[in-house]
Amino acid sequence: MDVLYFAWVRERIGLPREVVETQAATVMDLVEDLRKREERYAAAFADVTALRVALDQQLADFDAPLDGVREVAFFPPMTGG
Amino acid sequence: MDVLYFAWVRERIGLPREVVETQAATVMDLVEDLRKREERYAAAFADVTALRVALDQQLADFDAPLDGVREVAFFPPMTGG
Amino acid sequence: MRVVVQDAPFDFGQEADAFATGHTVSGAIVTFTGVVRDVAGGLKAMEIEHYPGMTEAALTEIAGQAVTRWSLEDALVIHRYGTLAPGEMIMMVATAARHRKDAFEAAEYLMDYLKSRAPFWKREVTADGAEWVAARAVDEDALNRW
Amino acid sequence: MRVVVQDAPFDFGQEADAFATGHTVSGAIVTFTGVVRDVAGGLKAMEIEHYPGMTEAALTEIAGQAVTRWSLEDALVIHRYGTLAPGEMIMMVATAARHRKDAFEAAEYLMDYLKSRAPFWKREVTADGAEWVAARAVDEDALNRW
Repeated sequence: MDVLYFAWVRERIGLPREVVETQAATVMDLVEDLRKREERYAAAFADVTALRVALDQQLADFDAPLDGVREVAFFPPMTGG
Repeated sequence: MDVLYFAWVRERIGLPREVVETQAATVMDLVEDLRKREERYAAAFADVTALRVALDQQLADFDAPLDGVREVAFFPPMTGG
Repeated sequence: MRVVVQDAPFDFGQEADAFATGHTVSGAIVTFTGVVRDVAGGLKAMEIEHYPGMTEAALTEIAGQAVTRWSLEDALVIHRYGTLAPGEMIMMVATAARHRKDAFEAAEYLMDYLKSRAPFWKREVTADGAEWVAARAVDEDALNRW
Repeated sequence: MRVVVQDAPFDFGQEADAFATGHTVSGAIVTFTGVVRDVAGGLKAMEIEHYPGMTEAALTEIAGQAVTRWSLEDALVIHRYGTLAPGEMIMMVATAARHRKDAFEAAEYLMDYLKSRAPFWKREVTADGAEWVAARAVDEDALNRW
């Protein structure tokens, strides 16, 4: 599964994207897996209410299932316009 | 006093402006004077709720006094924009 | 703030660009443009009559009120009169503010007042003759929200 | 309907004019333009990051919803990414409708959704360093009216 990071999530984790092997059933399960990896992941995912997630480029909730999903992206609330 | 007519008021009366000698105290008094002149005036001023009036280029009410007013204009509701 | 009343066409792109450029305090620029439309088909021309002198005064007052009420950095009103063909631009307004809400509201206010309080009268010319455009109750009602 | 995501500057006057020209059914054209503003003073640049692929899809969906909901004849969204200087234009939207109320509402809807639902992130660069722009609660709340 491709996992992408944007804005300060990308900066804290230190990379824009990576391939993650996971058995996580939901986005929140994936977040738990990532938090355990290293301090920089724990820091980036400390408060998920400050984050947004997209599954295959569609905004989703953190309890959404990951069945069939190829691309997960984490980022802060958007500031377009 | 200069009296101006615009849009279909101008068309019905048949002229864009004229000088009117009047003792009218209010706009409505002036309207009554004009109505008595000729049929084309009576037709133009038949229904004053369909008209608007400006005194010295400021929108006003039909019961407004004419003291010191130099220019009166009659016209239908405006359709700008 | 600039108010222009003219019979000549105006260059919308150039006016919009000139207005939007150079306002570094304002993050939000809104423009509105009114175009002669031929909804029913068969419109030959739109004739616009106005009240010289009062028109400029009324537009200046309306624009000034918008600038004050929404703390605009700038406002622009251009309105044509005379004979216009379908597709021609009748008028434009532009507003510059720090935040988009103010720029949008001020532009809507300008349009609502300009529609019903600036001395312009439109007449549509078709093959069947010419007819004065009637004021719409919905336009008069629009003023109540301000 | 056209959606453009690019790092290059766009010509606002030319885009606005091209959009406004040739829509004879639409009497009302609204544009909104967002400009990099330097309110506090000292802003060196605005950096805009985005999510290639998702950005275009999100903007296309938002614009499509606006076209349907307000029966627009046309809609345009242009949004830049990359490094912009103060005074540069970040983005523009344009809407074409028969009546001004629809054109205004659709443009505000586009802006409200684009602010909070299109994957862009802004960072302000000053002499003191760079800081991500925080999303504002007022922008999220603005979505509730639609």
